Amino acid sequence: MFKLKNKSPDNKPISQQDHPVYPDLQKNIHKVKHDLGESSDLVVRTFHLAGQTQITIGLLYIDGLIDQTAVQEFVLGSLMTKLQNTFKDKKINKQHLYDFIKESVLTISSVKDLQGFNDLYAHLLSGDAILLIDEHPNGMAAGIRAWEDRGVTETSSQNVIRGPKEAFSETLRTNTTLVRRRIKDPNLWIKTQQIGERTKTDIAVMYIKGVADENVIKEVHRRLDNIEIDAILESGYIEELIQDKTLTPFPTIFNSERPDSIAAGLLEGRVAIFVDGTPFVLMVPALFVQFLQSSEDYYQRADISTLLRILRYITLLMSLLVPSMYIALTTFHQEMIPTPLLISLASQREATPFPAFIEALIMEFTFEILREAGIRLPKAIGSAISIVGALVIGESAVQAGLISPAMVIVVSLTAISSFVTPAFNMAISIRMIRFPFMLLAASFGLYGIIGGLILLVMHLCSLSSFGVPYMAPFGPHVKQDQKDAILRVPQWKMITRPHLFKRETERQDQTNRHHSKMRSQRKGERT
Amino acid sequence: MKAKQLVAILLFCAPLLSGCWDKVELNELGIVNAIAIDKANNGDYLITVQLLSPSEIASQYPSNRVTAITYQATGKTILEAIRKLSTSVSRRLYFAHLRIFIFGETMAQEGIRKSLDFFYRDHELRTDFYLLVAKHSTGANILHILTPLEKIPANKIYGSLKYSQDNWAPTRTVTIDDLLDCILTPGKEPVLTGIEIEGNPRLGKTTENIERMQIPAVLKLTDLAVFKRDRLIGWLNESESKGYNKITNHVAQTVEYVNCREGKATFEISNLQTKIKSKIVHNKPMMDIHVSGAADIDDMECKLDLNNFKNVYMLEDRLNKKLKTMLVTTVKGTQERLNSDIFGFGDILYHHHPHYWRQVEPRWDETFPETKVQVTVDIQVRRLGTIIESFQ
Amino acid sequence: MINCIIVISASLIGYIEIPHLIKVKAKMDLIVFSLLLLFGLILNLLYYNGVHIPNPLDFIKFLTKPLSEWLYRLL
Amino acid sequence: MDPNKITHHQFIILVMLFTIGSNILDAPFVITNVANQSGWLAGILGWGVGILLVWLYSTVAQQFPKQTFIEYSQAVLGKALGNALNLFYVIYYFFLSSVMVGLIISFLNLQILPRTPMEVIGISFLLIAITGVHYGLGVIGRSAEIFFPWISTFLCLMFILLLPQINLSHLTPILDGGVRPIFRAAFTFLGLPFLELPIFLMIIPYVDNQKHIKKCFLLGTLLGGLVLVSTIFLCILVLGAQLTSLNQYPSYQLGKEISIGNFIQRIEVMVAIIWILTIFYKLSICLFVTSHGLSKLLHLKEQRSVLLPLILIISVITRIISPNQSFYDQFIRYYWAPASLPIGLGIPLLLLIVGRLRKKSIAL
Repeated sequence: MFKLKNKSPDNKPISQQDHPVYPDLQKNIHKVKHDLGESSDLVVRTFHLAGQTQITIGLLYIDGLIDQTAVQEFVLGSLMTKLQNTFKDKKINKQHLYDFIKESVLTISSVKDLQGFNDLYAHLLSGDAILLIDEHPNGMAAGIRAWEDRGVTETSSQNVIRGPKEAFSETLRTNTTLVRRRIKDPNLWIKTQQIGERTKTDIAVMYIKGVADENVIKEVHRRLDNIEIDAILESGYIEELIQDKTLTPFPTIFNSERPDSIAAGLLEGRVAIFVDGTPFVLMVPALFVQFLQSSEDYYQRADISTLLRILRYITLLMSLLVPSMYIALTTFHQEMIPTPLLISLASQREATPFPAFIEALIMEFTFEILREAGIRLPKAIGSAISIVGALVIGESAVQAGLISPAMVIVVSLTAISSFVTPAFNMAISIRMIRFPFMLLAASFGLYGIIGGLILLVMHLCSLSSFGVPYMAPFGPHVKQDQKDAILRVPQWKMITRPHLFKRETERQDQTNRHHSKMRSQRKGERT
Repeated sequence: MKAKQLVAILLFCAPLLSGCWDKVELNELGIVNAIAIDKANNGDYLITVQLLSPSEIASQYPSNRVTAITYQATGKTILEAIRKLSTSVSRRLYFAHLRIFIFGETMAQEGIRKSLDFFYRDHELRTDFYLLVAKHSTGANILHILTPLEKIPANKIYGSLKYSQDNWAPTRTVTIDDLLDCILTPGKEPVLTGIEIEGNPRLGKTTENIERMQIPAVLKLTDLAVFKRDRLIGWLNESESKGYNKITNHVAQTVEYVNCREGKATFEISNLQTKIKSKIVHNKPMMDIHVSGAADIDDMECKLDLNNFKNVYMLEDRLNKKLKTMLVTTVKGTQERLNSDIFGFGDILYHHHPHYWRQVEPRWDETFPETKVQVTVDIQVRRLGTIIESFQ
Repeated sequence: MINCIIVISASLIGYIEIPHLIKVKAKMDLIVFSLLLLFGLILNLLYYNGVHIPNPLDFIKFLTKPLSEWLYRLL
Repeated sequence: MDPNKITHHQFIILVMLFTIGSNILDAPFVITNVANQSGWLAGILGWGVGILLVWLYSTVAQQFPKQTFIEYSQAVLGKALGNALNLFYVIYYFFLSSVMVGLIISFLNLQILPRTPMEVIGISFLLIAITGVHYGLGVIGRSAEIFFPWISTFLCLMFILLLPQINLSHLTPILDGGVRPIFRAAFTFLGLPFLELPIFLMIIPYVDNQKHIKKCFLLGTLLGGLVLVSTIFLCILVLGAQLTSLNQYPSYQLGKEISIGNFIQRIEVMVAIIWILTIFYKLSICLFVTSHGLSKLLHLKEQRSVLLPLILIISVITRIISPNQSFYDQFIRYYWAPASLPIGLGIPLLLLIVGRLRKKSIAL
C-alpha cells in the first residue's frame, strides 16, 4: 500500500539499547552531558535537599523549553526551602525520600518515573525537568513545559467571510483544545504517539468513537505504526507516508488549518491526525468533493452555497481546460468559432511569431513563475511583482507582438479560475495537469482533450482514500450523499451523515425536521 | 513496477505526440467566404473564391486596401480547380465558413447536380451556406463587386437574403440540404434566389464603388430561378416569387396593398400559414391550398371611414381576393410557362396518396400542368394602427 | 522505419510484462503472452511490408452466406 | 477489494452505453437505407425483439449466479464442447473490439482528423481503453457513472435543440414499401446492438446486487434502445429518409443542423464527443471481456498479461478487416446480424435448455 522509510542502523550516536539510570548522580550527569555533546542549552543544577548536605539532588533541563518560574518556585523552592524542618535529625531512606518528594513535595501536576536513559532524554528534550537523587537508581520527570508559541491567530490560507476566524497554531495541545472546545462529547477520543527517530514528534489521532468507522481508525493506526523515519517536521511528511497511492497528482488526504472544518469532519465520521509543530491538521478519508468545499458553505444560506459550489466546479474545469480548448479550437476546429470571432482571432494572429501551442505554453509558464514569485517574495516587493506581471503578460507582450491579445485573456481566465478552488493542493494539481492537456490538444485537438479527460476520470476513479472511493458520491453514485456534493441542501434536510464512512448515520432527530417543516408550513399559511 | 509502466506508456505516446497532422494555425488559413461556379469557354469549371483578409476587416486603423480578395481557377473537376488555386493563393483554403455559393447563369442552365457532390461530400464544408444563381451574369462577376456597407461582400448578400426572406418575401434562403432534398425527391423541384448587378459592373469592381455616396453598382437580390431536375429553365417574376413563397409556407411577414377609391391601403401581413391538401377527383389530382393569417393596416392613403367595420371588411375582402389572384397566377404561370413542380405537389401526393402517386409518377410532367388548384385565402384584419381614420 | 517501430514497440511490451510474469511465476501466462506477442509482431510485420493477409471477415461472410441468404429471402 | 466489482447502478449505465455506442453512428444509415421513412418502425420492432432477447440472456445468467459465461458453459456442456463455444465467444468479441476500433478510426478520420494517420488514432484509442481495462471493471463502471450525466445531458440537449428543425411530413407515407423492408431493417438493427449483448454474461457475476439483475439488464437495454430509436426517428424527421441514407454518419449530420438563433450553432464536434465516449465504453467492455475470457479460458493467473499484445494484434486486424468503407458497410448491413445469431440466440438458448434439463435430472 505505501512504502516504508528504510532506517539506517549505523551512524546513531545515542545507543539503541536502553540503559537504566545509574545510582551515581555524577555519573548520570556526566553521561547526559556527554551524550548531548555538552550542548550549551542544557542546564545542570546540583543542590542539597533542604539543609541535608548528605543528600545531593541533580536537576536537569533544557533552557527555553521549560517554565523558569515554575522551576524556581515549585521545584527548587519546594525542595530547598520548604522542607527545612521535615528531615531534621532523621536518617533518611533513599527510596522513601524519592516517593516522598514525588508524592508530597513537588507541586506539579505531571510527575513521571523514568524508565531509563532513553526515557530520560525523551522527557528532557520535550521540555520536562529531570530530577535525579544521588545514590538512588531512578529519577523523575516533572512536566513544566513552556515555550514561546505564536498563539491562536487568524487563518492565513483558508479565509472565509462568515465563520470563525481562528486557526490552529504550531502547538499540538493548543490545536486539540481548539477542537475539544467545539465538541464536548466524551466520545471524542485522542490517541497520541511519537513518530520520528530523532524528532520524536507528537502525533495525535482524534476521532469520535462510534461515529468514525472502526476499520478506518485501525487502518490509520496501522499505517502510522508502520512509519519509520528519522524526522517529522510537518504534517506533509505523514500525508505522503500514509496515503493510499503514491503515484498521483491528486491529494488523497485533506488538510486544514481551520478548527471548525476539522470539527465538522470529525462529526461526519472522519479521523483527524494532528502533528506537533504545524498548524495544518490532516483528515481522512478525503474525497474529491471535499477539496471543492469550503467550511463557509455551511454558514451561508443553502441556495447561495449551492450556487457557489457550482461556480467552483465550473472554474475547476475552466482552469483545467481553457488553454487547451483555445489551442484545439484555433488550430483544429476553426469551424466551431463563429465567423466574426474567427476573423478577429485570425487578424490578431497575423503578426504573432509562435504557434498557438507554444504561445500558450510561454504564457502559462510565465504566469506560474509570477505566482510562485509572488508567494516567496517579501510582502513589500509583492505588489511590485504584480505590477511587473500585469505589464509583462498584459500590455508589453501584446505591444511587442510576441503574443496575441486573446491569449492574454485565456491565461488570465485560467489564472483567476484556478484561485477559486478552496484547497490549494487540489488547485495546484489541476494546474499541473493542464500542461499535458495542452500537449494533447496541440496534437489531436478535441479528440486529444476528450481522451485525456477519459484517462483523468479513470485515474480519479481508481484512487481511494482509506478504502473509500475517491470520486464518491459521483462514482460510485451514492444517492443519499448527493445532498452535500455539488448541492448543499438546507441544514434541516441534511439528516444523515455521509454514507461511505458511516457508523451511526442519523445526524438529526427526525423530530427536528418535522419541527422545521411545521415551521415552514406555518410560514406558508401566514403568507 | 507502476513507475516502469508509466514510463512505458509515455514512451508509447511519444511517437504519437510527435506529429500534429491536422494542425493549422489561424494565420495559415485562407477563409473562403463565397464561392462561384461558372462554365469556362472550353467547358471546364471556372471556380471563383472570395477570401477574407482578416487583418483588414478587424483592423482598428482602416487602410484603403480591400477586405476580400477573389481568386480564379479552371479545372476539369471542381476539386481539381480548387486545388489549382493553391498556385495563386498563399494559404490553405478553408471552406467551413462559406456563406454564399453562386452558380453562373449558363452553368445553372446546363445542370448543377454534378458540381454539388464535392460540396456535400467533403467533411470541411458545413451545410449552412446559401445557394444563389447569378441573373444575366456570371457568378465571378457578382463576387467581384465591392460593397460599401459591409466590409465583407458575401456578408452583404447573406444578410440581405435573410432579411428579405423574413420581411419582404420574394427571395428564398436555400441551403445545400434543401437543394439536395428537392433534387432527390421525385415530385419536387428546386428554386434558387437570383442575384444581379444593377448599374455599372466595371466601376463596381474598383474601389470607387465604396468611395462614392451613390454607388455605381449594386448587388440586388431578384426573383426566383426555377429549376427542372437540376437545370435552370426560367425565372419567376416578383409577384410570382412572392406567391411561390406563400404557397410553400415560407413567409413570416410581408407587405401587400389594395386599391381603395383614390388611393391605396397597405397591409402588413403576419402569421401566414399555408396548408396544402391533395384530393383525387376523377383520377386527376387536385390541390387545395389554404392560406390563413392576420393583417394590420400600416398605410392608408384613401378617405375611408374605418370606424365603420363594413369598410374594414371590404378592405379585407379585397386583400383576400388580391392574394388569391396572386397565388392562382403563380401556379398557372408555373404550370404553363415553366412546367416545373416547384411547389412539391408531387411530393404532397406521394405523402397523401402513395398508390396514386406511383401511377402518375412516370408521366408527372404531363400531369402537373393539368393539376387543378383551388385557392382559399382567409386573412383577417386585426389592428388598424395608432390612428383609426386617415387624415386624407 | 515502420519495421523498426513495430519491433521496438513489441520489445517494449515484452520489457514491461516479462519481468513481472517471471516474478509472479506464472508459467502459463508467460507462454500465452509470448505466443500472442509473437503473433502480433509477425502479423504487423507482414501487413506493413505489403504481404496480403486474407480478411477474416471474408471467411465469416462465406460461413454465414447460406444463413443470411435464407433469412433475407424469408424476410 | 475486487477491482472488478461494480454496482447495479453502474451495470445499467454500462449496458446502456454499450447499446448506444457505435450503433448511434451507423444504425440510422443502415436502417433508413432499407426501410426509408418507416425506419423508425423497424427501430421500434428491433428494439422490442431486442428486449425479449435480453430477457433470455438474463434468464440464462440467473440460472447460474456468480459464474461467468466461460465457467458455466463448461459446466453445462462439458469441457470439450464448452471450451469450443467459449473460444468462439472470445473470438467474436475480439472481432467486435476490432470493429469498434475500425469504426472510431473511420469516423474520426473522415470528420475530425483527416490527415492524422489511422494507426495513430487507433493505437491512442486502444491505449486509453487498455488503461481502463487494466484498472479493472470497477473503474470503468465508476468513470462511466461520472460521464453518464454529461452524456445524457448532451443527448437531451441535442434532441431538444433539433426540435425546431423537425418536419413531420418526412414521416409519411407510413409503410410505403410494405412490411418486408421493415422486417429486414429490424433484423439488421437487431444485430447492431442487441445480438451483441450476451457480452454481459461475462460481467453479470461482478455486479453486487444479483437479485435485480434482470430488471437492471432490461432497464439498460430499454434506455439504450430508446436513445437509438429516437436518434433514428430524429434523423428521419430532420433530414428526411433521402438525406439520412445519403449520409454516412447521419447522426453527426444532425449535429451540423443544430442552429438556434445565430448563437447555438457549429456544435457538431460536441456531438462527436458523445459518440467518442460511448464508443470508448463499448470498446472497453469488449476488450475486458476478450482479455478476461481469454485468461479464464487458458487458466491464466493474470488478465493483464494478454492485454498489451492484444493492442498489437487488434491494431493490425482493424486495418485488415476494413480495407475500405464500403466493404465494412456491406458487412455490417448484410452479414453482421446473421453472424451474431449463434452468439446472440443459439448459445444462450442452448445453455438455457441444457441447463434446465441438467437441473431437472439432478433433481430427479
